[in-house]
Amino acid sequence: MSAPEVLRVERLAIGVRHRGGTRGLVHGVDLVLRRGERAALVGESGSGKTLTALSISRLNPEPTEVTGGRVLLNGTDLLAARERELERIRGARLAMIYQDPFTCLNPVRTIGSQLVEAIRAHEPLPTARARARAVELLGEVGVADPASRVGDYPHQFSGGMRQRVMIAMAVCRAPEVLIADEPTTALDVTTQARILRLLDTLARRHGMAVLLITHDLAVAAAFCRRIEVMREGRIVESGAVSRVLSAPAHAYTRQLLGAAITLDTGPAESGAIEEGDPLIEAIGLTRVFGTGVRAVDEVSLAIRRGETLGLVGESGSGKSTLTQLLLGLDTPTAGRVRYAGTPLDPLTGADPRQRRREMQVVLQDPVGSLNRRKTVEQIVGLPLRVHTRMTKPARRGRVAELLDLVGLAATVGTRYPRELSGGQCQRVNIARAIALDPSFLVLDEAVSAVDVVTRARILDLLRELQRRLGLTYLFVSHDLAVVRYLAPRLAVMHRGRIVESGSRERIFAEPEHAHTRALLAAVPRPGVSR
Amino acid sequence: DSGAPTEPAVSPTAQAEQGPVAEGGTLVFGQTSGVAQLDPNTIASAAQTQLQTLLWNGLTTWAPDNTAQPDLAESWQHSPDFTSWTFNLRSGVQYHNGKPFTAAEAKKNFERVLDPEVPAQVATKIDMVSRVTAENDTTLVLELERPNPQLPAAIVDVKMSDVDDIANVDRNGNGTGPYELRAFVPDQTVELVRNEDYWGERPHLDEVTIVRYADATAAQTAMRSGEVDVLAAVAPDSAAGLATEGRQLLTAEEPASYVVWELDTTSPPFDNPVARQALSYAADRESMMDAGYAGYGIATPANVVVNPNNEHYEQGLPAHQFDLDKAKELFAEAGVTEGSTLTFWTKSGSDPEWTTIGEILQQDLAKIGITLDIQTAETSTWSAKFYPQGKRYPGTLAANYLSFTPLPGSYSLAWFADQGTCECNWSAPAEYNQAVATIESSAEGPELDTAITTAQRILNRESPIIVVGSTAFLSVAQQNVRGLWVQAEGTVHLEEAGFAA
Amino acid sequence: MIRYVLRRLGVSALMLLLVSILIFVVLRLLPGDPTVARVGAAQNVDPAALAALRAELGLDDPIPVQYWQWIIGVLHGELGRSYFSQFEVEEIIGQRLLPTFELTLAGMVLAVLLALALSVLPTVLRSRGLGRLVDGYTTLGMAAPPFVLGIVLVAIFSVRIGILPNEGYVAPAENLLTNLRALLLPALTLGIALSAPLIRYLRAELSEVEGARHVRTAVGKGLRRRVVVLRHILPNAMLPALTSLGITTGAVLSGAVAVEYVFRWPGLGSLLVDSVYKRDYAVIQSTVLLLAAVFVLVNLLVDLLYGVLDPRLRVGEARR
Amino acid sequence: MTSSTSSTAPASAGPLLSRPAAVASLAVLGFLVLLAVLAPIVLASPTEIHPRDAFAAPSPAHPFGTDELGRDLLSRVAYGGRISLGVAAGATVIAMTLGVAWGLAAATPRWHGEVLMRLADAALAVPIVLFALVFVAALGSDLVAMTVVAGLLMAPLTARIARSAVLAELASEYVHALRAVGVRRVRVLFGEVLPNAAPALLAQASLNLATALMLEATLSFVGLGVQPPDASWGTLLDAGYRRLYESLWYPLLPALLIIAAIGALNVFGDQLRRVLHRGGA
Ligand SMILES: Nc1ncnc2c1ncn2[C@@H]1O[C@H](COP(=O)(O)OP(=O)(O)OP(=O)(O)O)[C@@H](O)[C@H]1O
Ligand SMILES: Nc1ncnc2c1ncn2[C@@H]1O[C@H](COP(=O)(O)OP(=O)(O)OP(=O)(O)O)[C@@H](O)[C@H]1O
Ligand SMILES: [Mg+2]
Ligand SMILES: [Mg+2]
Ligand code: NI
Repeated sequence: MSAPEVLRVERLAIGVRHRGGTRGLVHGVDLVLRRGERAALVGESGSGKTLTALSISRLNPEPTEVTGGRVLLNGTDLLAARERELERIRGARLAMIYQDPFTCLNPVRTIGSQLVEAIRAHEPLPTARARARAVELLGEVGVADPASRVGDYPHQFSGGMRQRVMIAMAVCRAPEVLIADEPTTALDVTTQARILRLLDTLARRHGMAVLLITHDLAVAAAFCRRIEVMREGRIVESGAVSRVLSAPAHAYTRQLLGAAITLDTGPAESGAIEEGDPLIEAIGLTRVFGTGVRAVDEVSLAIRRGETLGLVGESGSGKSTLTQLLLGLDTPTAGRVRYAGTPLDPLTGADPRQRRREMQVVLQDPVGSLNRRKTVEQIVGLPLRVHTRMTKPARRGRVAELLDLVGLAATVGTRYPRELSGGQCQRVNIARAIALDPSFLVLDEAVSAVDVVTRARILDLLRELQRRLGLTYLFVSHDLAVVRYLAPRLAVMHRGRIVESGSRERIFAEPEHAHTRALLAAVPRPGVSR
Repeated sequence: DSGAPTEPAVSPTAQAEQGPVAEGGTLVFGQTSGVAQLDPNTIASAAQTQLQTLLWNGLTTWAPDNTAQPDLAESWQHSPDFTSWTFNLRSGVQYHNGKPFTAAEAKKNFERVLDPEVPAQVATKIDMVSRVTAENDTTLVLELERPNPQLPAAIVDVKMSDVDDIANVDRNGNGTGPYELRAFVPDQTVELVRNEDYWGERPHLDEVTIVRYADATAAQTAMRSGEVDVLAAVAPDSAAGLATEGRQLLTAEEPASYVVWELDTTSPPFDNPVARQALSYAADRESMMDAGYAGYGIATPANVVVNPNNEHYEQGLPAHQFDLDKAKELFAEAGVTEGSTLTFWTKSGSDPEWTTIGEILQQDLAKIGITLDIQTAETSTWSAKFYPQGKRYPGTLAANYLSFTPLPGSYSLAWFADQGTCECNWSAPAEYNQAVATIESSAEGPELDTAITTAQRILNRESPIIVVGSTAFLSVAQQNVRGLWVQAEGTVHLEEAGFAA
Repeated sequence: MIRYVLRRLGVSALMLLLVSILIFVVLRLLPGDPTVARVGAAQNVDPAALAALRAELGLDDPIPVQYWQWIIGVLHGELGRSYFSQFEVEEIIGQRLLPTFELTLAGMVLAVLLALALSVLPTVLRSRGLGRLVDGYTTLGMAAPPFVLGIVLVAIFSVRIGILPNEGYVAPAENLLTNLRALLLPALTLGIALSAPLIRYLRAELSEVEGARHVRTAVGKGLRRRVVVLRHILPNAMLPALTSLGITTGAVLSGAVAVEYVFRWPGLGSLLVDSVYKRDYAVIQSTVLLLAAVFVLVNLLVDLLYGVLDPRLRVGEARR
Repeated sequence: MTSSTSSTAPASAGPLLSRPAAVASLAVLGFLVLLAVLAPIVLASPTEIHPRDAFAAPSPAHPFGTDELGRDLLSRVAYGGRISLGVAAGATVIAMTLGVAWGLAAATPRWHGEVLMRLADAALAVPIVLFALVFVAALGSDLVAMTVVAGLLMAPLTARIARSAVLAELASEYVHALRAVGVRRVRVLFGEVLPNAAPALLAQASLNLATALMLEATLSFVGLGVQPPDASWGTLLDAGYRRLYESLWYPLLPALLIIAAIGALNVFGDQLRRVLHRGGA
């Protein structure tokens, strides 16, 4: 434990400017990272993890501001440093992986150019060499066929792929300190393992210190030596992972541990599945993009009323594209979708409005899916306004109820999306999706960014809804434990195809496809007994 | 608001300063309307008249004293009854394209002008010509169906061009004049260079460029910055300010232009001479000349298109002195009672003075309970309302500006007669037509004087149009410009211009 | 892509047809008469001669016949003859094309350069003071009518200081230096007038993009402020500004009229206005068609460019 | 969670009034409006002529001198404001109503959207001056004609701006989400997209007001002004411009007021847009 300190955060306080004053969000956080050390920051969604991380390199968004404390990088106070100096430090000595991979890349420039830029930012490498390095990096983070994808634009990448681009960007200079804000939320377990390995190698080789923000205690346990638990803007417990996870001191930590879902957790009991025609049915769905990428390839599947189908597969395998096709938000290159027996076609459909009401979705991009100029209350209230004749007060009440259901305080209602944390945005999306008691709900990585306590609460809510209303779910997630917990039937996607499907028992017990086996093998388990 | 009329701050002259003239140089002549085409016998705008003596010659030309002087004709004789005229033409004259100019060429030009299909303005001045004969290369005989003692003056504006090639006149400006065409961009510039083969005295300037400014302020700016040497038709109220720093203010010796309000004498209320008279009495001409023309104009309370300084002006005409009470009375008599509305029809974008004097009338009429509705329209719409002759425009005063040749030239008076083209649609009494016929056919003498007096008396009494004042175009030349002079209707003669040596 | 371009071309052609009909009909509905204007409101032309002139110019034919003759001529590259001068319309337009092209191009380039410099600089320097100054400039630039602006510049540079000519177009082939000197003031006037709205637009977009998350990423990479602005803020902000630039061409052509007027610049703008005053339909209709064609073409280019520059809009790839 | 109340509703006047620039522009606009409203009470008659006092220099009786007929320039300009501001407001209302409806209709991906857009393009392709001249000649000159003409002239551009703003919004992810939620297209357009496009539209409205003032000046220049003896800022500027060298005062005052009004409008529009923007990132 004698490695030198590289990063020291002292009594960091962050607030948001508000009506002439400031309202505190983070209240005096202390953190220390030594050379090569890896620490995890876990905690409640909305507790201030991202803000803390951003403030370290002074990238906290307007109108938040650091109201006190110091951030010392090798003894220099970053909070007092000149902008010019920060430019030299950022990316080179202190790098960051951002939580929201969808909006963090410049949409009008290619992945390659953005990577090259990061590589060349602090060293005048010839462009050709930087480009070669970019391709290499993409390969290292597991993007297939990196040489041909380096010229793609962000929107042509899947959520997980974008996250990996960001990771590549952050590690390209092997910084002294890496702050990784939920770097694997959108990644399947195999890719997650690969990324963690990559970070591990870098940390060892270059003595890189890593602050890992995550909701996944298993990941924290597997990767980190120390852990900090955060709640409501304060660090409530900190210490060695082994100690904290085995003998938690704070009630909240205990709560966290109790709520974690692992492969050992007993699956939730599921509601009755109706016999008869499937509610939704895909026949030979294919989607080929202009770039030639065959994202969905001859996929056929059927989901019955009241059923929960878990869709898993590695990042970029076509899960999101498939959900878009099922919902009629994208047009298939070939194949058909039938919903409750009628073809899903905007022109021939019987009552598209009614069907829309029945089919709801939580998109993978939690921030972008929210109208940035509307308050949460307006966003959640909109489906009610459109589809029901509720009075304004009634709607208000229902919105408050919905927010409460997903674990958000009623006061969140008056805020705008950019004033929310990642997990809070995700929950707003869920609240909106369930507002109308739909019959079919697509959840694309819907709980990936929330802490385990909240997640457990939401999963309970989903189950409860299904029980009460006979809801049908398509649950897309990289978190196999969660999928196993919730979905009695699973489909595994690989390179645009469904390579395997069946009951959870069968798939987890005797996976047929090599890819499925690889997935299962990669699931991290908390290496500590409780 | 009465008192002595304002004296103009700077008095204009008709001739530029005299003195030795250098050879060479380029003179830039600016004006605010553009030259749209070059055919000298079918002129499209007043702007074009600048070219009349530069590119072209007629058989005769104007002298500063408003007499016709020899030009391509060296001399002429007429029969005692003025019905046959023989012109002796110069020999050895060539068009710019090298083709010799002969009597046969002159005949072609006359015949073209007289062709009813050709919209030649000068046609009405020579419509008594019945036969044109080229006796030999240098003798041209014009035979008239009515006597015309003023014929040499009437043909000044029949300019000689190569009629056989008239289809290309915009490209070559073919004439016999002292300058020839180098370039022509319609409405923008006409560039002329010295005609080295000119039959007359060698022109002083190497080049003359006629340029067009879109608005008076831009033109004034150019004058002040020295970009332009001569600026034509400057607004009266800016003349004094511009004629400083040695710049010369020029205007005609005896202006023969008038600010008028044309009326439709065939529709009510102005079909009644009393209404027209009432209007004439309601016009505060002095104030209008002051406010609209900065004192560079003479009020014409006699309501005739004759400059009060002209020797033929009838001094004894009853003046329609500004008198609102009388106007009110006369209006009432003609059925224009309190609460009536009249329309003042004027141009927008140019000639703002017209609107200014309209506003004075508006104020005065308001005092006697009559509303004057001032309406402005751009030039084409403006002219289409009352032009050509025969249009009906009841209750409307069409502001206009008329240019004539001074008396004893018959044109100003003939314009009102039955064969004239006055847009007032006035059917002149027989006595008036008689008088005009006499003026047209008489040489100097008591007969002519009486006829002129008679015509003026009838105009004063009948007031077919309202003549507000006699004004003239004002031009400004830089200090070093020499040899310019201004013709009665305003054209600046550049043919002998040059720069001070 | 090819199909898209072809379709856009077809649509553009159709649009021009629309413009041609529109302008043709509108013109003939105007009060005023070309023949009257042709002979001037001279006080003495026989109405018979006017009638003869009307017949000669083909103004007596029914409107559809006149239109047909014109449009057939246009397709053959023959635009007819001016009612006034004897020049063919294509020759008249030819005389005026180069000056207008020169002026508008110079004005546009100046405007874009000014706009880029003045909008980017305060952003790069994060200088509020400079930003205010630029805002003041745009406010003034947008508020001052071009002819006022022109006169002010002339008053300063030509009359007061006397270093620049305020007028006098000389063909570049004749004397390039004089041409450029004469071009300076009118181009500056046009440039200033056009830059103001562009700057306003750009600055608004810049401040919007400034807050985007990808900018945070760029800053986090440790890029210099200049690089962040030039590569991550400006390109994204310029996309919407591009459309406004396309639309601006119309304004440029209109604005050129005023500028051409004040500076005695023999361009298409003043040709158009003069021709309207004279009711020289032959010249108006073809000039308008030409200007419309330029406008359509520029906007077509902008649209295509937009598709090229914004990968999300590249045809056939967007998820809709 | 301890997180408590948060941002205020975007449209309230509070944040606007806390911005000095907004207050200053409002003050200027307020002053101009007040000047126009109070003109009859405090100022001399704008139409009474005294030809002998033409082009008088500023004096206590005529703080900004007199015009070519000896009328008090200050009161002419003050009265002119009533006309100019009225025309600008009227024209903007026309342009915004027509333009936004047009732009929204044109934002549909169907063929009629395309046709509508091309129509706007066609209108934009013809230089504004030409249309102005044509309208002048066809409609004659009066206040209503001028308002309508200015409004019509600005409509196509407004339509294009409205359309592109709407299209940009339609392309964003939240619209995707809304469509998934099953919100009807019309509702998305009017309830979500349009309010989001409001900053762009507001900016356009303020631009339109400014343009209308400018157009008013331009139309006066080509002759579609108000009829004498009334005068708008545009006609006064025009008249003054023609007499620039006789009396510098003449064009100065209307020019200053036009510039002040347009400037204040632009600044105010900008501030309004920024305040509304608080609601977005
Ligand atoms: N720009 C902002 N303006 C106002 N409040 C904000 C802003 N950004 C974040 N907040 C608030 O600050 C608190 C902390 O947010 P932060 O993003 O740090 O949470 P987090 O711990 O990262 O949560 P999650 O796990 O859900 O991402 C939250 O309550 C959030 O609503
Ligand atoms: N608009 C697009 N244009 C081109 N290629 C696309 C586009 N959208 C997605 N792709 C490609 O399609 C493939 C599947 O993407 P999809 O988003 O469906 O993956 P996913 O399974 O949801 O992955 P993740 O778990 O990372 O979100 C990827 O290779 C991606 O790059
Ligand atoms: Mg976070
Ligand atoms: Mg996905
Ligand atoms: Ni809380």
